[in-house]
Amino acid sequence: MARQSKITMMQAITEALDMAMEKDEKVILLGEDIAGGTTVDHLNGEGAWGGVFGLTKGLVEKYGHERVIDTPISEMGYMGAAVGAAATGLRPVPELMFNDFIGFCFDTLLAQGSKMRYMFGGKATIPMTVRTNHGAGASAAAQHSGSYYGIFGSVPAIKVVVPSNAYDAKGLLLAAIEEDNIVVFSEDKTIYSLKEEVPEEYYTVEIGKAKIKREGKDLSIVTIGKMLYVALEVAERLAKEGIEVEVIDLLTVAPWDEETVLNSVKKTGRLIIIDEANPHNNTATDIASIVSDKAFDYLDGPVKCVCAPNTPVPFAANLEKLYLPNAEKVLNVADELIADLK
Amino acid sequence: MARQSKITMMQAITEALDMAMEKDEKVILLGEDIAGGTTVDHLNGEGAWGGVFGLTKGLVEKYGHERVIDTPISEMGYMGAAVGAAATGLRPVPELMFNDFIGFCFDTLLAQGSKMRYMFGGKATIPMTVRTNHGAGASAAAQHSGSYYGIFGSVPAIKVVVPSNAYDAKGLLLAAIEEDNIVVFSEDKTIYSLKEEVPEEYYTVEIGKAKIKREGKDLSIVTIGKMLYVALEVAERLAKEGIEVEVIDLLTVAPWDEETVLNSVKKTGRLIIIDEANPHNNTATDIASIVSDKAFDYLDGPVKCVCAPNTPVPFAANLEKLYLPNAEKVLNVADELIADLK
Amino acid sequence: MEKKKALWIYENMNDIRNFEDEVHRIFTTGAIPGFVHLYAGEEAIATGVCAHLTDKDYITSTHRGHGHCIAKGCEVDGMMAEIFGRKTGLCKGKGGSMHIADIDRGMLGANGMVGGGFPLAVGAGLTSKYLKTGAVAVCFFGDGAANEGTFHEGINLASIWKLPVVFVCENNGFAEATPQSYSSGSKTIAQRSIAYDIPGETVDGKDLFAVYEAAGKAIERARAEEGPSIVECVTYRNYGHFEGDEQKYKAKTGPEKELADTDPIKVFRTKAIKKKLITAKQADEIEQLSIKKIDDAVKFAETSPLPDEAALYEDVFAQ
Amino acid sequence: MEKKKALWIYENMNDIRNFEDEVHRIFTTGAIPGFVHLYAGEEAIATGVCAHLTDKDYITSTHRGHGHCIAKGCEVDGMMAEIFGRKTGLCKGKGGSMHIADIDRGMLGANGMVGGGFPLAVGAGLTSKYLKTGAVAVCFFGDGAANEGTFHEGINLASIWKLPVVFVCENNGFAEATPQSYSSGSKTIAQRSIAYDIPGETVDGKDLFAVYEAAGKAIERARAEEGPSIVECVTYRNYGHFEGDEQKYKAKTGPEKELADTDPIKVFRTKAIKKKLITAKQADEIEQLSIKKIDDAVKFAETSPLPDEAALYEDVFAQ
Ligand SMILES: Cc1ncc(C[n+]2csc(CCOP(=O)(O)OP(=O)(O)O)c2C)c(N)n1
Ligand SMILES: Cc1ncc(C[n+]2csc(CCOP(=O)(O)OP(=O)(O)O)c2C)c(N)n1
Ligand SMILES: [Mg+2]
Ligand SMILES: [Mg+2]
Repeated sequence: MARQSKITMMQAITEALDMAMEKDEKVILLGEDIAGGTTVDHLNGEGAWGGVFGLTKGLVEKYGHERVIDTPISEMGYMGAAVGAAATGLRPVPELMFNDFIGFCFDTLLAQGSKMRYMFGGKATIPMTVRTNHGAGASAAAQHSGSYYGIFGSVPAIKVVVPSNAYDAKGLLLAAIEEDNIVVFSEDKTIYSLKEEVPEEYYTVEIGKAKIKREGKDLSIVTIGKMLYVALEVAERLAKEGIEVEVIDLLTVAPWDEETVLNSVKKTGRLIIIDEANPHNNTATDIASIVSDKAFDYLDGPVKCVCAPNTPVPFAANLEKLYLPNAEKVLNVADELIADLK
Repeated sequence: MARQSKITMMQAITEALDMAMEKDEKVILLGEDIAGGTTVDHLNGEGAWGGVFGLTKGLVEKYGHERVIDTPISEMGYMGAAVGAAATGLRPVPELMFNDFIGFCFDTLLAQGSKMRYMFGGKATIPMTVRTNHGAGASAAAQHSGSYYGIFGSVPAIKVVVPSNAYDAKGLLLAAIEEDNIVVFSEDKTIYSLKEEVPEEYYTVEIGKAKIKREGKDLSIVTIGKMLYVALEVAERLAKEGIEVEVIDLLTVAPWDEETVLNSVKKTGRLIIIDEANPHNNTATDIASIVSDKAFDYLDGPVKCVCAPNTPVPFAANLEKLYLPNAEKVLNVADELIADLK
Repeated sequence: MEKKKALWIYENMNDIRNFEDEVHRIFTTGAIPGFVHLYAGEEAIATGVCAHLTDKDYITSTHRGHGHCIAKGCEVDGMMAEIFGRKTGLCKGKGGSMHIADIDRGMLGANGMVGGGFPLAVGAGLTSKYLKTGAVAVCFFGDGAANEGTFHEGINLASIWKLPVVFVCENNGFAEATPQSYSSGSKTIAQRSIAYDIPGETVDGKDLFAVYEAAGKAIERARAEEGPSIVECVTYRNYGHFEGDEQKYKAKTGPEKELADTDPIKVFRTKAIKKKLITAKQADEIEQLSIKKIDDAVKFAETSPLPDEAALYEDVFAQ
Repeated sequence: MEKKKALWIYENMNDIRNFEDEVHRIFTTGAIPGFVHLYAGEEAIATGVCAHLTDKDYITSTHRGHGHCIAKGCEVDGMMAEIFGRKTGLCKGKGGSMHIADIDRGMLGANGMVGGGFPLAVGAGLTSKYLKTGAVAVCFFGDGAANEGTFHEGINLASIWKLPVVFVCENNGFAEATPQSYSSGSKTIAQRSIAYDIPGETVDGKDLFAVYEAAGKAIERARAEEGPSIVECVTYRNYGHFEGDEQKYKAKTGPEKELADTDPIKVFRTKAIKKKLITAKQADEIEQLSIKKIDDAVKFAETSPLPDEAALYEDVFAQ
């Protein structure tokens, strides 16, 4: 049953949280100000905020403070509590307000949550979805604009999802919450208001599968999160020159979908990966290294990464714009790769 | 002036710390039990431990508790204090007892120390060397055996050094402490007792430069830390088949020495990188991706990474052995690459 | 308190208020991007504390840092230009509102990480003690920050090492939309001092004289090498948590509203005149000059150029 | 205390002691690799606390976890095999001494990260409260762990949410080689309870009855939904921090030595016999059986196979 109009990625995420909570009582949310105003008399149990970006708005009114739990500013405390709650039977969905706060709670993910099942010989199960956000472009400066999904992705036993649009965000988030593993669900704060057609029903999108957003035979571009839109712009522009770009939206960055990426590269012989993380030891270089190896005989040119520079995120608007990958940078790289096709 | 006998990497590190402290009063050490027994009467100011591996032994006796500072178990506190002290004029050398404790203090490095200079428009200088250790092979189990230099290396404005031997350890540590930047100096706990000839004098080894440990024209192997010895064994064994392996000891993993690696690959056309970190988003994949790109036209085969599997470190001795890269695994990969040479 | 000090205090409080009111106004025009947290209403704290400090002393600040910067001597022109993201900003436009710093003034940076300042202040205290500079490090932090682990680790370190650090809690009743009464197991933040065997005191943060006195005592104690203290100042912020906040959580009546309505600048003006520390004429003059100063700062910022593109790649490593 | 309970207690204390003494002996032969931290000397704490718990209750443990495991009902065969790194270990040999766990018994794992247990226990308490299972979560931690930020964050969370969590500090005077009197700003750990407005008590951790009583009160309070408490038990470890420690920091005379020389098992035996809770004959029997039980565990471990190689890749993700 299609709803009348498109909804934003923000609305899709809220809807997914709502449905997950509706479906399973064991799903609880924790985070700073995800309700807001807990214990403030005149609010009568309503939330004052619903999260810093409003993503959890309406949920405390429906599910109460028992399930939409405002936390003090204690990331290690509540993230670790989520691990402990997951190990003992709940399905917590903690929110890390910005992925930049990873340094305050990394142990609970790196050394506790992700290792328990293995260290305990398979006995622990940690069904937990960490919602967070990343990304430059909101003038949020160096400490609120980083992209650290690649760091989470380097940790064994953590799955990492980066949605690019409302439809996948809803389905992936529902799939994540169904998972009996730790999933980091990293949203790009600058595309929350992008709209898309999103079914009203409960549905899941498979974690670990990339999507081909545009087919092409000349050049593959793999993207993470909002870099999809850079790739689509590049594809559009190159189409005018007769170059057919295949655009692959990774969606899950750990473990990423080798099969889809390799099949595409075997067809096109050329690959660019766009990842707005800092350039070293990130998802892009991981893909580049594996593709360069496994598709070696198919490559007509080097696999190229277009990433942020190796600097913190600058505040000034002009510098921040320059910091992010964009169509021009990708086209520059593409030109080299497709020189022989023109 | 050559000393009579070889010394261990452990001794070389202690010697470097001693010389750095001797040379510059602003150098102070902080860490858990790096002296040991602070305020215990009957010790009369002597250290009870000198660090968990004895690396700081003798220093408190020489420099006092004012400069060899035992800390409570407060990694975020004292690591952040080191950043604050560095920003205000000291040259602290904090020790993170195991790199696995990164999750307790990551913010002070990721969001504070590494970003201050940039965020403040160049006004802050953070001369600080974080000593830590990594590595499997000591039956230390999942929470004390990880290799996380790649995570530090993904952060802009942090340099990361991984010494493989006593000589370089001493020179690199002295160079690190001279640096006006954050350097993470990550020691492999399983090779502390390896001996080498080490000059008694103060000397530095340039940060950012790799070393060619064995020349060869057929295959390049880049190694990190103790993986050097795996590569040397492989080189020895392949030499018997007439294959000449060039072995490059990376020494600095961030920023790693592109020039030396690329020049080698341009000569040999083949590259294997051995990195005992977990396999994704690590230094090996970073090198593989950049070399596969920049040396594309020189490669006779795919760049190969030999890393740990994507699991935590298991405790049982037989599994831990299997976890680590070894000569067999590298030879398997090499066989493929050099098939045409045999 | 000397008259000169009182004049400085009144000027400083006005500068902070006018600065913040202007930023608030400009933010609604869209000329200032990003997250901006205003200090208006809390002027008595930064001012009353920093009145005891000189350039050689250090402070660490928070996301709500403009007031601390001004009180610690940062130039308002460079601050405003920074908030606008201009080349002439104190950080060349690369830091923004949450990262204004001026190390030469002992201002170790506003900080976007809640609780990030505790360990940094401990480090500055360590430097002071080690180099025997006599400097004190003041760590400003919010009631919300008091629930971070860094609070505990930092204060414990300062306590056992007897460092010259003063921990000043700006308890404005809320962390974003979360009341302190909900987020804190303890009724006051000051009572947590018992966990570190150091002095802790709660004072009226809207009353400059109360802050000035309590901070003075703590800073003196620190300078005398007797170790750290906690000074908790009860206050309220005039605006929302950040610009754009609907502030539904604020009470419309009762003691909270009374606290909200108490203007620390007016309180000081009245008391200071009564105590004959300043005259009404002087106060009026200061008010006028302050408005002009901030107007000029806005003009300076507005007419300043953007950073050069090369700046993106600069200031990563020291050479 | 019931007689049955006293018998269980005496058996449990002996099991822990014999287990640890055996591990100590075997470690010197080289048959046990890695880092091993022994609980001998502290038996009264794990035993006195867990005497109040059942399988549905939870505990979080530390690097010094063997005692907690035994007291919470883990089989000693599987524990010993785990420490030997064998396939029959409680964790299939993949965890080792620092990571023994048995979730079915409510034993959420020894933990190699000092301070790692606080948040986990809070989480278990949250589950209990949310699902209304009536379970209590006990968080064992050392005096050294009390200086981690997780101590502060965890206890504050438990306090504001009134969770059924009991924080049991095993204050053995040292963290590795660092005295608690140096590392802690506060004289006691219990006094830090004031920072969270919860009860805190310091008891003689060598006296099982003292621990039993204090823990019983705290656990009852937790079950009655009145919130968390801190119980600090003063104790001492018989061996070094880990196997191989020279222990230069330990005092050879004075009150510290007296504490060291107090054997909690002997203390209990004497008192329990006096209180007519057990007879000397029963005690002797228990001692003998315990030795045999641990001997058998060693044999079980020694004769168990190593894990299959495939195990390296298993248990990463749940399907
Ligand atoms: C580590 C970290 N956690 C969370 C945030 C998000 N955040 C920014 S300000 C704030 C509230 C801070 O409250 P308080 O310390 O009382 O300071 P106030 O804003 O009231 O001045 C929060 C939660 C952050 N910036 N850093
Ligand atoms: C996060 C972390 N920091 C440091 C260590 C190293 N370490 C292991 S045990 C220990 C001392 C713990 O002391 P305490 O909490 O008093 O427990 P005890 O050993 O006395 O039982 C230290 C510092 C660690 N394992 N984890
Ligand atoms: Mg506040
Ligand atoms: Mg201890």
